[in-house]
Amino acid sequence: MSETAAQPQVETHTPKELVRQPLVLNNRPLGWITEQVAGIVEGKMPRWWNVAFTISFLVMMMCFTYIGYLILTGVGVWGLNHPVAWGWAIVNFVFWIGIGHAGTLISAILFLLRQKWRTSINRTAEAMTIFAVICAGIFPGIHVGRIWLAWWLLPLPNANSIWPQFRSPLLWDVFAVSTYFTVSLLFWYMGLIPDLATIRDRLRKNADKCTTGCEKLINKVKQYLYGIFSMGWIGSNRHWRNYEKAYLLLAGLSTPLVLSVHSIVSFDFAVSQLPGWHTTIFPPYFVAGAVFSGFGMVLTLMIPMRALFKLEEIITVRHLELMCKVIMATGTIVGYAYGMEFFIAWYGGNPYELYAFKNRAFGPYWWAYWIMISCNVISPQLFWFKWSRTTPWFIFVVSIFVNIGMWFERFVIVVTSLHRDYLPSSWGYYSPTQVDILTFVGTFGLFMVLFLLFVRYLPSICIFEVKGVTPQADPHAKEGGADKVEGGVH
Amino acid sequence: MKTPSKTGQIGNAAEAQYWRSIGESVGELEHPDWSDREFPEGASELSEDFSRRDFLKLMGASAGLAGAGMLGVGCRRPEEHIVPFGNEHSSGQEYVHGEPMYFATAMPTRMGAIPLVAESNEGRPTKVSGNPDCPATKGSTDGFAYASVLSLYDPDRARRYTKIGKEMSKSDTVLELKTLAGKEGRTAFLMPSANSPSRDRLIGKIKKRLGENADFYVHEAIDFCVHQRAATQAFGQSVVPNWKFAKADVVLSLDCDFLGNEEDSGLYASDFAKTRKLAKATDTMSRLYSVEALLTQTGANADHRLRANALKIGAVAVYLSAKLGMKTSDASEMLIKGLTDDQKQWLDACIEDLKGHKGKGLVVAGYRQPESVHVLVHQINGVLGNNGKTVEFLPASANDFKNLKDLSSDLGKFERVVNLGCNPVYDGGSDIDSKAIGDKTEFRLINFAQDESHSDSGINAPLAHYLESWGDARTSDGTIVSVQPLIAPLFDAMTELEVLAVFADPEDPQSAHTVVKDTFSGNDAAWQHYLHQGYQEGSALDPIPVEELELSQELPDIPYRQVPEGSLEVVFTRDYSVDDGRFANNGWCQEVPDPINKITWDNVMSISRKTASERKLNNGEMVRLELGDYEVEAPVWIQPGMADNTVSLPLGYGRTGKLRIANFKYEKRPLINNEFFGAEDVPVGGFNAYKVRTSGESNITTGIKLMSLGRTYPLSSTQEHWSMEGRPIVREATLEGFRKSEKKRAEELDKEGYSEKHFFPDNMGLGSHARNEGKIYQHPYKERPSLKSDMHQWGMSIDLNTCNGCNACVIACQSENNIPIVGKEQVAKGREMHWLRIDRYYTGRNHDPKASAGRIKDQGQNGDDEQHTEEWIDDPQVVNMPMACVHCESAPCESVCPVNATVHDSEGLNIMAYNRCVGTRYCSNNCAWKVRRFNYFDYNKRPLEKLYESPLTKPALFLDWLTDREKPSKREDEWDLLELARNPQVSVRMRGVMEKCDYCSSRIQSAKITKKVKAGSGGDVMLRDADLKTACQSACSADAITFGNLLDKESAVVSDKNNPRTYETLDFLDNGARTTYLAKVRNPNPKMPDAYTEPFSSGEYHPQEPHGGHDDNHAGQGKAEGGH
Amino acid sequence: MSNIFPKWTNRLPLILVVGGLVAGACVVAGVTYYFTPKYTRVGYQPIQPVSFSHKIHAGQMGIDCRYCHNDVDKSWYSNIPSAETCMKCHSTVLADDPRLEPIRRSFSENKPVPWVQIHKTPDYVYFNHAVHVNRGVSCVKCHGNVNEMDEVKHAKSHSMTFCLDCHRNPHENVRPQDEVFNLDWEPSAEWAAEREGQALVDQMKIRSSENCSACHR
Amino acid sequence: MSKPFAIMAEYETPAEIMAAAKKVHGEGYQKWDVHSPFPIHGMDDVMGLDNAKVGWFTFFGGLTGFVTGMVMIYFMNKFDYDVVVGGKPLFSGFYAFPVAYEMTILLGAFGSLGGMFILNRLPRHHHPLLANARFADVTDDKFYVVIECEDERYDENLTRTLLEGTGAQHIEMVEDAQ
Repeated sequence: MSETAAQPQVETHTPKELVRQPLVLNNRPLGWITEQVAGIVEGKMPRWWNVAFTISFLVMMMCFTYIGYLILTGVGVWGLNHPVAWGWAIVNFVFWIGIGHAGTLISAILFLLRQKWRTSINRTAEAMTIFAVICAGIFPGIHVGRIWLAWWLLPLPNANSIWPQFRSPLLWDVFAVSTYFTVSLLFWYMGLIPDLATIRDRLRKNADKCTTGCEKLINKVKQYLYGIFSMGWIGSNRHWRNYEKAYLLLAGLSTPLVLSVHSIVSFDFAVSQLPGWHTTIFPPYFVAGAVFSGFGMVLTLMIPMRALFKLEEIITVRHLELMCKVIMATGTIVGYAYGMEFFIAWYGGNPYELYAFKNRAFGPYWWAYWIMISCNVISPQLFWFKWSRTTPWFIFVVSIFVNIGMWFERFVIVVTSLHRDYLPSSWGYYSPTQVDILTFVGTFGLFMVLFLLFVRYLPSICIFEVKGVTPQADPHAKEGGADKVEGGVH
Repeated sequence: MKTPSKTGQIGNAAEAQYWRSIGESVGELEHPDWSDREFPEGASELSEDFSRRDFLKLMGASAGLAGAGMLGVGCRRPEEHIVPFGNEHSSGQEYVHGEPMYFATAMPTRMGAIPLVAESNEGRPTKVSGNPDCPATKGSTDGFAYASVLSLYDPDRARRYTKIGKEMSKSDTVLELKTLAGKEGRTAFLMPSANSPSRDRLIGKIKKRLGENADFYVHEAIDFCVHQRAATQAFGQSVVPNWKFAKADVVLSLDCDFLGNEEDSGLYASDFAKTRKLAKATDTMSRLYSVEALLTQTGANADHRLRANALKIGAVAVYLSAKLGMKTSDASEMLIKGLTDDQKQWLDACIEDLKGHKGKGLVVAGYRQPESVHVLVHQINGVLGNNGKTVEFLPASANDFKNLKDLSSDLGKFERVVNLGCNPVYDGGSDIDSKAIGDKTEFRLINFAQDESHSDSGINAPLAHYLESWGDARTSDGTIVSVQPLIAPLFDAMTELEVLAVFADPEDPQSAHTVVKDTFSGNDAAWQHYLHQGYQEGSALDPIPVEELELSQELPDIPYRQVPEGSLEVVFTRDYSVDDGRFANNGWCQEVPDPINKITWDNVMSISRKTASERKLNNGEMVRLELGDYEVEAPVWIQPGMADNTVSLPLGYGRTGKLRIANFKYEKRPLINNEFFGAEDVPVGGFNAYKVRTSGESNITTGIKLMSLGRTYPLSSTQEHWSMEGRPIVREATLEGFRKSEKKRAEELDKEGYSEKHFFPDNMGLGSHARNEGKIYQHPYKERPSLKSDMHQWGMSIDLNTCNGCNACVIACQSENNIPIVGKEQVAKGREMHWLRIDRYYTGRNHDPKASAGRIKDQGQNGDDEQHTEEWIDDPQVVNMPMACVHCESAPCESVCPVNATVHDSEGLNIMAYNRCVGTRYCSNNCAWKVRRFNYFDYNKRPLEKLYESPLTKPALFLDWLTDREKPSKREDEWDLLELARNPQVSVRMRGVMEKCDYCSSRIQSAKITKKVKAGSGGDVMLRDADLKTACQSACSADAITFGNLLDKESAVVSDKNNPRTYETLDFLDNGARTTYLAKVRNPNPKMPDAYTEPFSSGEYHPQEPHGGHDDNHAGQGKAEGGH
Repeated sequence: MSNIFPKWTNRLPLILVVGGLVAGACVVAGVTYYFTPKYTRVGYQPIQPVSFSHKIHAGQMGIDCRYCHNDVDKSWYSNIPSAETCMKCHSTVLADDPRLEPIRRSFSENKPVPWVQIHKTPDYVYFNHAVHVNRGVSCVKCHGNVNEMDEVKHAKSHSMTFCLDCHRNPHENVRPQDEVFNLDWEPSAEWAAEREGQALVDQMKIRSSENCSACHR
Repeated sequence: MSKPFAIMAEYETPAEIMAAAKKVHGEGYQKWDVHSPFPIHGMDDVMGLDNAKVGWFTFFGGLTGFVTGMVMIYFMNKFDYDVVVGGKPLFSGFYAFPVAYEMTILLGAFGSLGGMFILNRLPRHHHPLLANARFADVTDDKFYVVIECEDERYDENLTRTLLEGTGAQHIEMVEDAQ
């Protein structure tokens, strides 16, 4: 995609429809951006934040209560049984991991592709990634029968001389998910350093304005905290040079990481020999699905956020539209994958495989399958229409559908494949219990608590990067080289 | 992970409430920390030469050493000397602490006994198996025998002597009993049926002493004595028939479930199986015809099966006799008219076959049929020349006991009743005034503390289990077997013989031991020998030569009874799982799936599809069944293969006494439910069919009314789907097909046509065949040969032709491997723990699974919802397949385990190291056979109703938990008893751990150790067939399971693997299963109207073209013409 | 306005990194040493109710192990002798010694002597004494030189690693069957040179079993 | 007590500071720097800085990760305790790859971030510039050229003149408070 800076004098010569919307509307000065974003962190939180936080916190506590019950009682409190030994826990794990993919994808892949529109959304998306991975990480942990021994999955030397078994995709998962979490955290943190410095400096400037002792103390504590985490950043160009290089390298590492993580998650299924799981298309299909669901979740979070914090000029409709296009593209890939699975099941001539797919669509879980198809394949096709890509409330609704559909996709894969496999004698049926359902609901509480804390205490938009893509950031602007920075195909 | 006690343990008298600990002197043993032991342990008893004192100290020392007991359970040794069974395990050895001992004993049954070898660990009987040396049965058993061990430790067993509700001691009770025996007035003895020489002798003595003042009544709800009565009637002298299925080439069963719920079914299964084993194409096999109303195990294994109402069986017999040229009467013409033309044609062809096998055929009638039908069958066998050949007649003592109905009418004549273990209130029948009998009962031996007949009037005395009793019995061939106790009665209970001995001689009653010894009447050495081997040599009765028998030629009077138009007939039947209710409080029996309908924890009223649709009844629907003045509410089960207009009511359920397994109740759980909100009530325990059953010859009756109650009853079935879906899982051929050329046979049996052909595995799954060729990597056995043992490679072969689905292996496995029961609700969720299950599939003529595959089949509460409306289930063929871990060489479960908890050992075993398992359950998902079982809860620790409990659901538990973290999950008081049934050789798995069949790894290890200890520094350490049997293998009367060392060319398993019928399930997955199956072969008679050229499963199967695609339906012959 | 962080904080990161590495190394070393059976089990030497000396009985007097532990070659379990066994000699020898009072009391009152257990395998391990001592594995391999101990102590770690060390290298650990109960036997120079151990392994057909199923079932 | 640390000139736009940096570089200063709220495209060339060295850290981090992963798996699953698992080879690069790959990325990422910190001599919480009130705008919307007093070419007057010639709004000395 190419982007053209919209200079007034150029505009007159360019057909209107070819003119790109600027990434920050209304030609705002740099200081305005700082004020706008850092202001959220410094200001008092609105009432809705407190309400939302309280609710989220309670929901999160419910989640922990159910997890406590699970650990004290046994995995049997879930609806699992013998053909279906993995249920909601694994569905939720894959679901959250999938959501966690948009963040790093937006940050890393779009960075490598020089998609400058990423700057307004990458911070939030990365935060979402980290929180989603936290939510995801809970499930494989608690789903094991003896959670207190889960550390046996780590390759630690021990007096038993026994090691983990590295042929297991679950162990790959351990490495992939923990690496993904760590690298995402590093990547996110690295991006935060200059912005934390911004807040540190603003606190420094505002220290004099503090009147009461309490305010002064808070200012001081915050200065220390933001100071420590900003690592003494002074915006030096010699630092920027290494910083940008490191950021580029991290992006370069994160991109294959993103692709590998969901590929490895898909190996949990693809490496098995279960009809419906044993499918070579899974890695790309899962990655596309992850991107799809991740962007869905980014939109779900960002549309209310930009309205609530009045960030429409930074997170513009153009940003939303571009994300809708990604959703449409990945949704189509996912739809293709669904079709391809069926085709191969038929063409491959394995009756077990064919039955597994027939059973998905027309077996006892037909409803899950058709919810998945409607939400994942049909609903994103609405984005062919410009109106639907540019109407935030509508996008919001579709993004919710995408989230639902992607959850059901994992449900369909995990449960319908397991419940009827090779021997009809062991066929069964799985339905979740209260504990299954409310634990999953509870993770949304955890997610929202983390997210609300994030918007409360950290700049939710990458200030320095947004500044970097404004027209006035172009050092050649006054020398007439307007197009050099923003324009051109990279 | 905890194991059952390995160290012997001394009891603490202060805490052992149910029985005295071993010597009161050690009772005060200190009680230090025992937190890491899971449950108390029994101390041992000894063989004779071991000094009691030394033993006590030994036990004490080990107790102190190990840290002493949590809850003392000292099992007293019996006072009389018992003699260990002589086999290689312990032959001639003294008691060695920690090593199991084996004793020969026998489980008495109604008409005989099953000779057993019982294993005792530290004084606790933990496992039985058939006594292979006993010529009467040669080791055959049934599932009930295996389950009986658990009944010994039943926490609901009676444990107190009471008089009018007041507790007293055993010695006082004996005094009371002596007084009773000396009292004036007539005494009626109400006894269960038994075939015991000692009992007969005592009865004789009592009759002699009391004369008219004593009369004996025998009550059994299921009356197997009909065989003897009918034979006696037919031959005019007291004889009992003894079927010799091993000699029969053609068998016709008239409602006779000799493979299932006839007594001695284990023996019959064993004999019958001998005629069904095919090692090569030229071998012959027998043919089984079955005419029956219910789908029984026998019918399920029949080559030809005719559905007929149970009432019509008499007509069938009459028709056959007419066809054989026996004289008929007008009445018989009437009967014959009741048969349809189809039925007549079927019978015509069948009788031709029987005629062609004179002297080699056998017609048998089942216990449900009236005496007259049995008499006619004897006559038919007479005409066919079978008497004396395939059925022998043994002399029998006249069985002239009166029954409960007689007692009820004679009651006025008696001053008192002495009840020796009957429960007439429960199973007496609806027309018996059991209460009146109960009121007159002055002494009763009670099995359960509070069963239905419980009353505080008179004296109650706990009845001893056979594993704690002295006794004897005659098996069906007359062999006298000894019943010797392995453990002193847990609750100081009494045996029947002890009570009778008091009545025989109130002045100086003999002990049961003396009674039995006196009956034996041999010298001490002979007695020792008798106890040692468990049977009296040469005591088998000689059959009466057929020439000496005079067969009555008079046509028996078979009543003309028809199912009235628009009505239904009712068939009461012995339940496959709980017998007549005697095993209802046995968790293993409750949880073992019914061999036919696979339902656990409940009985169901089975009806046919057609009857159900006529009456608009759904599967699981509750109906009220009215029969005369009586009624019962029962769930409907649409059973494939049921005769139309027949209703079956299995007996033995619906217990109302304080039997906490049979009468199990789930606590309401406010927080956690399967349904999202709202507590679900899960009723357990079935319905009591005795409520509508009258006494006497009342197994079949008519005149019922059914009324739907409009609600559905939740049933827990272990197999919800009936069809094999056209998959080549159980492979079958007709005998003719099997005899075709090898190539043809391969085509017929190798169903996974699109995969590499290895129907005839070139070398039996030894990991050395072509499996590795053309692959990018080598099997590690090849890559590093040191990882593969060159001495032992284990393998198993299961013969689907002889397996009849009897479940004995399932219970034996449960007993051997400490497999917990999980309760009805958990079974409903699909969490049963049986390592070995028996899959049962129905296949239908002209059934095309493809036609219905992919149709929306909603999941009902009781399984897949639409299968029971499909027509093909009316006359299905049935296949059974025992399924446990098949020990794949390239095991898919192993490669997905992240912690190396399930791996291969060098001998080809797929091992579960429980203590390494973290419980990801991935292995289960990746197992194509779904044979892995996960401990979703602490099934071994928690009572069934408390599985979902935690401090978070019951805050009071939180305080307990703070003080004692084990407490919330501890069993309560007497439930600990059940833990004594555990096998100390196998770990007890905790929650969160996966488990599965390990080929009885503990037995393999024990056998290897025994062999190595014997070998010393020598090298004779390779195990042979004789050294080792798996639990299921030793349980299989039909000899369907062979297990052994594949590297031992002389082992049975190697020859089975070379059997042309061998195939591997799901072989296209190329996992290399070590358990292979021998394909089932059916032997249809081509002249029969329902003949088939290939088994129905072949018709369902649609061969798949290698390249898949469009028109792949042209191969398989006899494929379905359109679906339904 | 001034720096809120003093100048020394600039050195802090390096200190933290180095300090963290050192601390981590210490923790690893500590856990490896203190939290493994080699430390937690070896040396355990409880006070027994009777100060029975293996050194005197097994060492100086040369009583065979099996005189008291008479089931060791028959059962998985090596029994602790009852007081009766002690009294076989001590009814005459040291018949009135006050140190033997618990034994005499046990003998007369039928009460066990509360010995304290020293060697204990977890419940999930099925160790079998009989198969080891009948197949050339000496007591000393697992219990150390008990014949030199006054009070018995835990001499070897009995960790899974410990078991595996022997199971992986049987030829280094077997001895002639008649030397099994001779705790002082040491392989001679020729023994090693002649590869006698390997010969024994071959003769007895010992397979070095690292199978899980060998011990866990 | 404090001593002069550097001379600092403030600019409003990237273009201004670009020009200024060009001049300062042209004068041959070594110990000087440009401070900006965001990285300015082309500034490295103007300042005459060569390619950043972070990549080496990433490379060696990643290499370590990959080798560690492979060796660890070889050691654990083939060398130290060889167990027959699922008929799969004792060691194969295929099954070891996912883990080794993740380790590559993990240690590569540590290398990148760590390398950045090491090369930048960060974290450095105490810095004379951080004590400067005016400099606080560097993370907002102002641009600075800072020439350290320790530079060989530094001369208080000449340098100030030079900076004044670049059109700086504001020039001041930064003190290093001890």
